[in-house]
Amino acid sequence: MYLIKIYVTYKQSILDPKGEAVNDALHRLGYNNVEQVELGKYFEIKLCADDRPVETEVDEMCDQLLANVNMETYRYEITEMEAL
Amino acid sequence: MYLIKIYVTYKQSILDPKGEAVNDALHRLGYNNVEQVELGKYFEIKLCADDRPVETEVDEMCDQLLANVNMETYRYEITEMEAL
Amino acid sequence: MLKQRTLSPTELRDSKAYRDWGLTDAEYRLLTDEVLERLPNYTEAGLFSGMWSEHCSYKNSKPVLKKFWTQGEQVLEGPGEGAGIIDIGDGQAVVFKAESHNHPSAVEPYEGAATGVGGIIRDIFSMGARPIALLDSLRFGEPTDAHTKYLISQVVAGIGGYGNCIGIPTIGGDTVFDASYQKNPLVNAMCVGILDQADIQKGQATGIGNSVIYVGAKTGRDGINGASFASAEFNDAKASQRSAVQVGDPFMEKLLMDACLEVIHEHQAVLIGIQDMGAAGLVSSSAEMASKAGSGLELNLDLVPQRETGMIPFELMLSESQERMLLCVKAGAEAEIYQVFEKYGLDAVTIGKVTDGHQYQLFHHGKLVADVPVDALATKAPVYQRDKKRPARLNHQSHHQFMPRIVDATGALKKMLQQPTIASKASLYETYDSQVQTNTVVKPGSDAGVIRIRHTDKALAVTTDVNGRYLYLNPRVGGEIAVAEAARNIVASGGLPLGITDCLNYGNPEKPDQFYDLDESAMGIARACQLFNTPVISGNVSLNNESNGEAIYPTPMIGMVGLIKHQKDITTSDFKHAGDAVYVLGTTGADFNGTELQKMLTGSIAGELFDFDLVTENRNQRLLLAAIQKGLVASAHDVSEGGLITTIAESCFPQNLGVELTSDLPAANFFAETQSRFVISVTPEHQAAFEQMMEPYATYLGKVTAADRLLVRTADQDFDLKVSFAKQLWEGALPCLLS
Amino acid sequence: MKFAVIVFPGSNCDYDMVNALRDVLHATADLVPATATSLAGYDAVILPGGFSYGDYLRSGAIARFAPIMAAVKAVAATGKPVVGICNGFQVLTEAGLLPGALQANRTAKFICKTSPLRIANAETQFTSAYGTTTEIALPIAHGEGNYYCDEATLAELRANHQIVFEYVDNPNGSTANIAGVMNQAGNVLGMMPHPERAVEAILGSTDGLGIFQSMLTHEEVANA
Ligand SMILES: Nc1ncnc2c1ncn2[C@@H]1O[C@H](COP(=O)(O)OP(=O)(O)O)[C@@H](O)[C@H]1O
Ligand SMILES: [Mg+2]
Repeated sequence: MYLIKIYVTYKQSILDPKGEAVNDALHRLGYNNVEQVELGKYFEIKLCADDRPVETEVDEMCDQLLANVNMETYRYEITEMEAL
Repeated sequence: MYLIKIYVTYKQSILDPKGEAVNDALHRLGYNNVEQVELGKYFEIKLCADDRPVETEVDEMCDQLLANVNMETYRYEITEMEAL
Repeated sequence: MLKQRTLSPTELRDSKAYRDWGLTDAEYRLLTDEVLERLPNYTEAGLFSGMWSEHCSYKNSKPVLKKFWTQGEQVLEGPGEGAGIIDIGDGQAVVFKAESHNHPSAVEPYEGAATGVGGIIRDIFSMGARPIALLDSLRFGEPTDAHTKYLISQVVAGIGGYGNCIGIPTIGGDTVFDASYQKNPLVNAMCVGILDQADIQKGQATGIGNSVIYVGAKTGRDGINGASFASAEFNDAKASQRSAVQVGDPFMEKLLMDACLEVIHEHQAVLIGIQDMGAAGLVSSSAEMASKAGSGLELNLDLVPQRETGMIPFELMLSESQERMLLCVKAGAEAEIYQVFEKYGLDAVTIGKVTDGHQYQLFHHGKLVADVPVDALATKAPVYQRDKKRPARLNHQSHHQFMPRIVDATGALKKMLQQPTIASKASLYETYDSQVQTNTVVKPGSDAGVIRIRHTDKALAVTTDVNGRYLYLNPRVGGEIAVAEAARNIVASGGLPLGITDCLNYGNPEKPDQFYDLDESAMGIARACQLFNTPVISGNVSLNNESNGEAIYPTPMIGMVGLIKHQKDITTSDFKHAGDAVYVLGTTGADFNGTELQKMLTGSIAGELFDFDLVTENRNQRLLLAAIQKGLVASAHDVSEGGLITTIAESCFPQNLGVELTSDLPAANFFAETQSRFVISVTPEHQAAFEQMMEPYATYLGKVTAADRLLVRTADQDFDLKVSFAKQLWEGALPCLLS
Repeated sequence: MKFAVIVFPGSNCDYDMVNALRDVLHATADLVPATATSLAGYDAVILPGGFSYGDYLRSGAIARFAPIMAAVKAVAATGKPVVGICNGFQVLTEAGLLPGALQANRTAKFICKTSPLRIANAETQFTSAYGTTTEIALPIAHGEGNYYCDEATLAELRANHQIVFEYVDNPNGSTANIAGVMNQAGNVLGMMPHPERAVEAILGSTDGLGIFQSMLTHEEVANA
């Protein structure tokens, strides 16, 4: 079993209204030292190994579904979990 | 300047409907070896140091705004960025 | 930040880099040899590439659009402005328009659909109207493969995401599934607004020295040159071009809408013009405003609010960042306007002014970076009269009609109710807030959506319709039917059709047989509009809906608005009480080519389209409307895809009522899609008056019952099944397919 | 009774609420911007539906810090009625004026339809006018209406009869079918369904009237 942590964020130039909203809210709360906020998605996926390399599968999942490569980028970390 | 990466996820006992939806979608795409998906939020915040310890500030931001401690937990990493 | 490299005028000419922006060599030559009589610099060529795109200039479709019927005493503003306007009496008017976002939705379905909705809303409030309703017209491939399912869920989520957040109810639309749209989904959105005629705005910039004010979101590098992107044909090899993705911010748009309406209502004296920034962003909005007024314009790009650093003029002018508007305001009154926007927390910045003469001049970092005649941009785009050739598919050997053999009528009905195009769309439209603003009288699920007009006895009925299959078999008649069907939905709801908007979704007009479809169907639409007295007051063209050379069915979406004079006339499609009499108005023929039944039984559609008579259609519609206005009608439902039996079943479902009907038609004909028909129910006390009025055009079929049974005795077999079971199949089909 | 309807940036049911109160219930109602800091002179406060600040982080999370919220808390503390509808409910939970939290619907989708509800507590200042009616139907329209609270909180809610409305067919996955709850004192109510959308027959239902009528009656009695 693998634990995969995937981080999906917007590419440069893409508007991030969510990040902006949080940024503004933090400023209103007095955190004026906040320069920028980006708000992305964080996936934790548990996956059983099968006959294909895990990286290949994760890349595929991200490209197909978890990220829209036209506007998002992703990175991930794979850790092997002890059998349960 | 600091880069703070914050991960907000649901507490253990709480159902994650969006994660479930992604889990189902992955199964429909044929990734039947996916066991579980959790979908959280991922913040990247750029922050200038001020007179208070960065950790204190980040904890505060999370408790006040970025996470709802009734149902979410968070963790974060702080890295110091080179001056620009 | 990387410094953008721009090309010198001669480099641009020699490298032909303008081709990447959608300008052809001939268009570039037109620019250098006739319009400018010199080489354009990088920025200038960019401006022209945006303004001369199909999206902005209608260069391929202008000759076609000229054929439309746009007259009518009710028309206050026809095509040309942001949206059309129709008089509804009492000093009020209705404003509406539709917009396609097909290409963006294919690339990024959630944001593509969302920004489509956002864009059409701006068109409406820029006219001074308060948006009161949204509709969405969707075409997808068969919902069987994973990608199509993903598109459906994301497009629907995007439409809901925007409309729900901004607080405009989505009260109607239509959803069709056909392999023809597999690679080219259609996402058309329509917005309806209402205004006091005194508040009508124009997108113009007049008065030398007056200020041009930019309001709303900051400009970023999103969707640069989206207009020419939207006008380009898709093909897998061009994947790298697919970067024109914008993210919508409905929260920002809500603030922008409220602020603009406040300016329009409370600062009329100083507001000269207002226009949304849509396709080709800043250049399109500003050049059009100046051109309409015959003015010159000067903009200082350093003042444009920018989200990113290092943007060059080309990017600033062609960015399609969303949620932005341009205002022209009397010199000296800027502060008054700023104050309004400040209250909403929005940027409002004077970026230029109206100038003497007719030049369009841009300054950046103190340098003049573009200097071209305003009209060259806004009105001198080439216009192409494309070649037209009758497509081979229309050359039929015979008038052969598909003749279905139905051996198990009930079984066929069960199957029909589960066809994705026929099945209930509730699982889609229930994700749309259809009630916010608390004016929705008829929610999605009946024929047209109905919105009451507060503090009056009036209401508006709205619908979108088109059956691309009919157009595929006969573009001209199919075009007539599209308008007729829309009108039928309005009339069945108790409304008098007022006018239409459209989205003309077609393939590549440079191919003569594709152009034939466009041109012929426009003629059909024009004829029907004239007959129904429903002028075209706005619309939108989406060409090149092809992938790898294969075009979609010709699909001119018709969005129609009707006026319900008295709220008591509002009529819905569901049977109301057991004991009511059921009639069909109009005659039923053996018309099967292009029907849902043909597709269900043979897997495709073929043959020559059945006959259609606009005069009969019009007569039946007038008859029904008169009966409704006399208070004789309990329910009315137009007969469309799936035929009479589908229509009857749909009328049973909402109140869980049954029917017991008898007909001398064969069972198969209950699936025929003969046009000009309605299923009507009438309470016993009104039967005599109704029959007298309808004689000889309506046929009595039987009664509504309280039993859980749909029973129709035909000449050869019975349709006989439980209403509850039929309803389950109809409601469950789409959720099942999409899960 | 004078109502204050709070307008957060992004509220979109604010006018619907005011229209219902003024046109149908003939009550006095003002729109009060979230930037205001006082609610002096008002007898009741309503936080309407919508998407405050876009709801881009979590519903209600940002609105909770709006300037007006201190005044809302003060009003709640004096025992005057405070009602949060839909997004207003989300704001009240985020602000700690009501227990629990609202998460994404179980279907992970927005749901707009009419939902049958049980009146779980008919003896509140928000439900007394329903008399012997035990079931009503109100429109719902939300993406994050799935009420969550932990076991201990639920036990407390039950013990104190704080559950006011329950879904009959739980469309969103709420804990214990909860559609509306009030605070222990019984003067702060939060509910996901929209009563202001059900006050005119032409719009399909008048089942929402009872909530406002209850409030008006309660005040009359209190003032008598
Ligand atoms: N995408 C959609 N958005 C909103 N409402 C829709 C959508 N698709 C279908 N509907 C609604 O479902 C009902 C049935 O649609 P349709 O079968 O197209 O009706 P008709 O054949 O009478 O035009 C209508 O009320 C329509 O508005
Ligand atoms: Mg219909």
